[in-house]
Amino acid sequence: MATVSVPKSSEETTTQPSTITLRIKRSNPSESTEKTFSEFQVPVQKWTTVLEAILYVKQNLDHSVGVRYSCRQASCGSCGMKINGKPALACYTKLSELGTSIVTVEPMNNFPIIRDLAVNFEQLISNHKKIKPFIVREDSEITPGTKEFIQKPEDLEKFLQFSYCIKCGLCNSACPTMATDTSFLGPQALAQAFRYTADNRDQGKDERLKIVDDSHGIWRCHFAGSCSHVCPKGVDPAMAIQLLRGYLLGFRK
Amino acid sequence: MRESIIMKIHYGTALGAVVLVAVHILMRLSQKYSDSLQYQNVLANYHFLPYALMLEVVLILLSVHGFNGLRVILLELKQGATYERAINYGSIAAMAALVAYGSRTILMAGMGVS
Amino acid sequence: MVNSIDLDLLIVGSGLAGLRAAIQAAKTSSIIKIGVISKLQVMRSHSVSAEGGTAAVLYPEEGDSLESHAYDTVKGSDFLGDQDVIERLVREMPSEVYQLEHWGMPWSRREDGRIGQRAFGGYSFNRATFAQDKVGFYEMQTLYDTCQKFDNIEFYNEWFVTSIIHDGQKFCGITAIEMSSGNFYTIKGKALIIATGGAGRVYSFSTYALASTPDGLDMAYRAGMALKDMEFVQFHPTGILPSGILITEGARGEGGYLLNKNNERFMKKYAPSKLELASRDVVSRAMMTEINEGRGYKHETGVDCLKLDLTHLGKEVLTKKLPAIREISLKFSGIDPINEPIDVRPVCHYMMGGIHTNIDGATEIQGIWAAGEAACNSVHGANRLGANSTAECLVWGKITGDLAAKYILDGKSQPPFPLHLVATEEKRIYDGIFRGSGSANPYEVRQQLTEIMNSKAYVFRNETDLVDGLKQVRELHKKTWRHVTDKAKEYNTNFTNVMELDSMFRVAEVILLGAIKRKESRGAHARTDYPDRDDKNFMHHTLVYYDTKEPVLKTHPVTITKYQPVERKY
Amino acid sequence: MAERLSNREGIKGMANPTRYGIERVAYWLQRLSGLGLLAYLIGHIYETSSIVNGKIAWDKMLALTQTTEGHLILTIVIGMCVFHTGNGIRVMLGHGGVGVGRPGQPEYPYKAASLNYKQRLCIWVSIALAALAMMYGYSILMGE
Ligand SMILES: Cc1cc2nc3c(=O)[nH]c(=O)nc-3n(C[C@H](O)[C@H](O)[C@H](O)COP(=O)(O)OP(=O)(O)OC[C@H]3O[C@@H](n4cnc5c(N)ncnc54)[C@H](O)[C@@H]3O)c2cc1C
Ligand code: HEM
Ligand code: SF4
Ligand code: F3S
Ligand code: FES
Repeated sequence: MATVSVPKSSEETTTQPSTITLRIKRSNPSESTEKTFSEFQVPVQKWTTVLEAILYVKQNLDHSVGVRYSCRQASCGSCGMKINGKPALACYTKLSELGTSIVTVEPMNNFPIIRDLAVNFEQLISNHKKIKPFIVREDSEITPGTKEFIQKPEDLEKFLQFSYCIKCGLCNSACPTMATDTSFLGPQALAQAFRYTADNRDQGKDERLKIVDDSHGIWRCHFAGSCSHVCPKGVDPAMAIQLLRGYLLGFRK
Repeated sequence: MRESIIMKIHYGTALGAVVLVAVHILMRLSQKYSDSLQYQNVLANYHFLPYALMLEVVLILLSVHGFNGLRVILLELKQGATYERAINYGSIAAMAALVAYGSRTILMAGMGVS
Repeated sequence: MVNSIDLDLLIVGSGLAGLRAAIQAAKTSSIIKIGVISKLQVMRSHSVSAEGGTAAVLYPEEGDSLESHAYDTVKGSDFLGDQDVIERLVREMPSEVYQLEHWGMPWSRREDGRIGQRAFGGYSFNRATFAQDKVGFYEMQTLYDTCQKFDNIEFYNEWFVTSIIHDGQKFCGITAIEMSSGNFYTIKGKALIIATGGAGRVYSFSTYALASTPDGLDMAYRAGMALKDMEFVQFHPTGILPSGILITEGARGEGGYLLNKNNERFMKKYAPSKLELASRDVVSRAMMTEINEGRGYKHETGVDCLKLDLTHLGKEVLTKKLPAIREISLKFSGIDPINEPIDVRPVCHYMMGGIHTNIDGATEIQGIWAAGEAACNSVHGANRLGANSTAECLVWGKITGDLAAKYILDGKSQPPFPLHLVATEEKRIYDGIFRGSGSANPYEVRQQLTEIMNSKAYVFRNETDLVDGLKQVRELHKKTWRHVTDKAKEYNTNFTNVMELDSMFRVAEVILLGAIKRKESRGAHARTDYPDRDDKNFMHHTLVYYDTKEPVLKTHPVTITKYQPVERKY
Repeated sequence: MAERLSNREGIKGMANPTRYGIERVAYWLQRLSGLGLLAYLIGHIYETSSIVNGKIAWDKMLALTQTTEGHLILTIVIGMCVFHTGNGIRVMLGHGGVGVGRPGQPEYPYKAASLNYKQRLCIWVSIALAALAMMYGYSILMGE
């Protein structure tokens, strides 16, 4: 008979877990608007991520922690938050690489808080929509017998990296313009404007340039680079934005 | 005005300023620094038409660049239709005022008193 | 007073299937109001994790054919797949790949600029169309972004749907909680597409996103629709330790080896011709046999595993074609696959079963369709081939989106809305769960439940384990875990987590019941006490209907067109 | 309430350059120096306007500014001017898409190509030039 061993939950494993103190910033709009910190002791191992630590708290110590997560492998973009003061993905930050015995997690800046660590994404979502994030051309719907638009690997390279974006919003949280400008399109949307513009299948350049050339559009980026500094996916929005601006300044065709 | 045009002006004025401000500063170093500030010498500068014209251009470039820079900062600080309109017109007014005031100096110093 | 919203087409779930359906419906008609309702933010659905590829026949001139794709799929399904459905899948797929391409999908390209394809398990031609190793992610992005074109698609981000309402024949609406505010809503509509995805989180070791719980399946089940073939759960050979995150089959497609403790490519014993690229059930069973016979490694965590060796592929292939694998492995296990083999073990990965539908994706209730992994139109039979699932999501997303939109345009009369059902549902979730009381920690109960599933209904199964598992699940179900300690309205995930657990119990039971009943080994369902396929007694689908007392099991015939069942060998 | 929980970092976010590397510091210095230079420009125009009121007025104004504090301020202005110019040229080229790297498939662990050594070098060079200019200027101002 086949016996099947089950991966054990973290407490029963062979390596000796150490503990850290996890400080979670709490806020619950229906109870009070005050923001306070709750502190918890969490066992950790070398691969324990911040998300796992938060979920340990949610499951065992305080069920009411509000946090957004899903894929736990840095593909869905749910779990952006400020970890020890810097925007990062919780599922993509190991406690061991932080190297502090007290870890503080707070909701991302520049997004309204829904509750605790979960923030409201409406603005990011609508800004993304504004820049026409799709291929603009008349024959984008196929008919019987249609084959692909030819795209050489080198054409692909021109935009591929920008399509790594998981819409996690970390860049918007780090950007200094975003910190004060409530109408700024933000690095996430601007980078996507470039992603589609640089695609050789797209013909929407002029439309998109018109949209970003606004008093709260691309010109409100001052190449502070913080967006690229925190992006967990190597998108490099700062580069995308400068290249997009290159079209407007006549450096690129 | 489209934002891109404004910002092109911003960069253009900056580039123009680089050259002319350099000239302006080098003038201070063409003689002993303190001498360059002697009343007579300064006045002589104003009387020298090309230099006076250059000063006028520098004045315009820097006012436009500087106040547009301020406008940008203020625009990013706070939003709202009325506020933004006030900032836009306010900075144009400030530019004009500074240029007017500076031109008065150049004009009067260049023409009259000796 | 219950808040109410009126729409035409409701799409619950925003994975590949849901979004593809939304676009198709919006293309079919620009006047119908379409709502895409998801318990996650729309773009964060589990589909973003799909890695390896999407199967389609793109190069007939190079020797591929629809026939061959169909036969590979039929054989992969261990002859349980409905062959008319499979033929439809392979016929529709090529144009789906081109359509995605036209919408901006960054497919990896050949040197000449045409779309690239790679080898995948169980196929006799390299037809897994790929975009690096983030296929699902890019497909989601392309569909999500293309949705932005249409003004009649509205996204309901983070709305937790709790039930489906119909009058016995026709669809009427759903009930849902807007998570950010905690308000309870009725959403009325003329047609519904269920696209709530798979439910692999009923297993503790799983490649699925943490949100992949069976709420959608359970919703349909409670509303009287049958769940079909739920005993067939796919275990992917290569889940990385300790997290269970998937290492795509593409890694073996690019030439990776599986090694046991003696450094031996053991697959040559089990599938001499296809080796590591035999279908997933075959490889997973081979791996478990190696482990059970003592030729596995022990991982640091005490778990048995084997090694996946990619070192011989070289840096170039790993960084260019499998960058995400390298990233996952480095980040989550601390191993660089360029230098070291990875620790892997079979992991819960896919549910062949789902809501019973016909070839058009229509369920037993008028006005309700199901698409994607939540649906079971029997395209995968007893075992899905890699790269066929994203394909299925696209094809049936399109079909159901189109049919549902046309159904709405036809303007069939709507039955009066059965308001009393809303009241019943409100009572069930608020009195039964939100205001429930008890002493057991629901999260611990969830952990126990998933561990039972992992130990009793894993790769190899037998009567004793399954019956015992069912007993344990039912005992666990009786504990008092139906209570929510968080009493706030806003973003109460404690509440939704307990609702998810509630649905997990019912669906886990269905999986176990089906597995007990099926006394044969077929595809992913391998019984050590009945090691052979039994076409005489079990060449049929399992249907399970909800009943307040005991679930009702029925059977459903398999459609065979051209391919007669033969023994399956790789 | 909505306002309270909006969680915008506000001016602090603009002003807190330490977390995000030298590029963010450069951004902040560019802003400060721009504002500083504008303030100086206004002051400078006011200062020079005294020339129209004759030598006495001019000398009075000169006496007012040619103090130690005045020289210190002027030194800072020199620094700001040099940094703002140097960094300004970098930023302008960057805005045009020059020297910000080329798109390409990023490799894990990701390093943003736009935050490259050329950019960093330019920033440091601007800072260094500003420092040199300040020293030179100070020596001239004080050397009198
Ligand atoms: C790690 C991994 C890799 C894979 N790789 C491949 C591959 O390479 N090729 C391939 O073909 N297939 C692959 N698959 C399988 C494939 O990804 C999935 O089958 C497919 O993505 C399912 O898509 P879906 O649209 O059906 O549902 P999902 O993407 O799972 O979406 C489910 C949706 O339902 C919503 N939902 C669920 N419950 C509720 C509720 N109660 N209320 C409201 N909304 C709800 C969720 O929010 C979500 O939007 C992979 C699967 C995994 C796990
Ligand atoms: C002489 C060479 C100068 C150059 C090359 C230059 C260049 C620049 C550049 C490139 C910017 C950045 C714009 C942006 O990020 O969007 C800028 C901003 C600014 N400049 Fe200048 N500038 C110069 C001189 C001056 C002077 C003399 C003043 C003062 C009057 C000034 C005031 C400002 C202000 C206030 C800003 C706004 C700061 C900001 O947006 O961050 N500049 N300058
Ligand atoms: S650009 Fe990077 S940081 Fe910004 S949303 Fe996309 S992935 Fe996140
Ligand atoms: S941080 Fe902001 S200022 Fe520009 S380079 Fe990035 S968007
Ligand atoms: S949980 Fe998906 S990105 Fe972290």
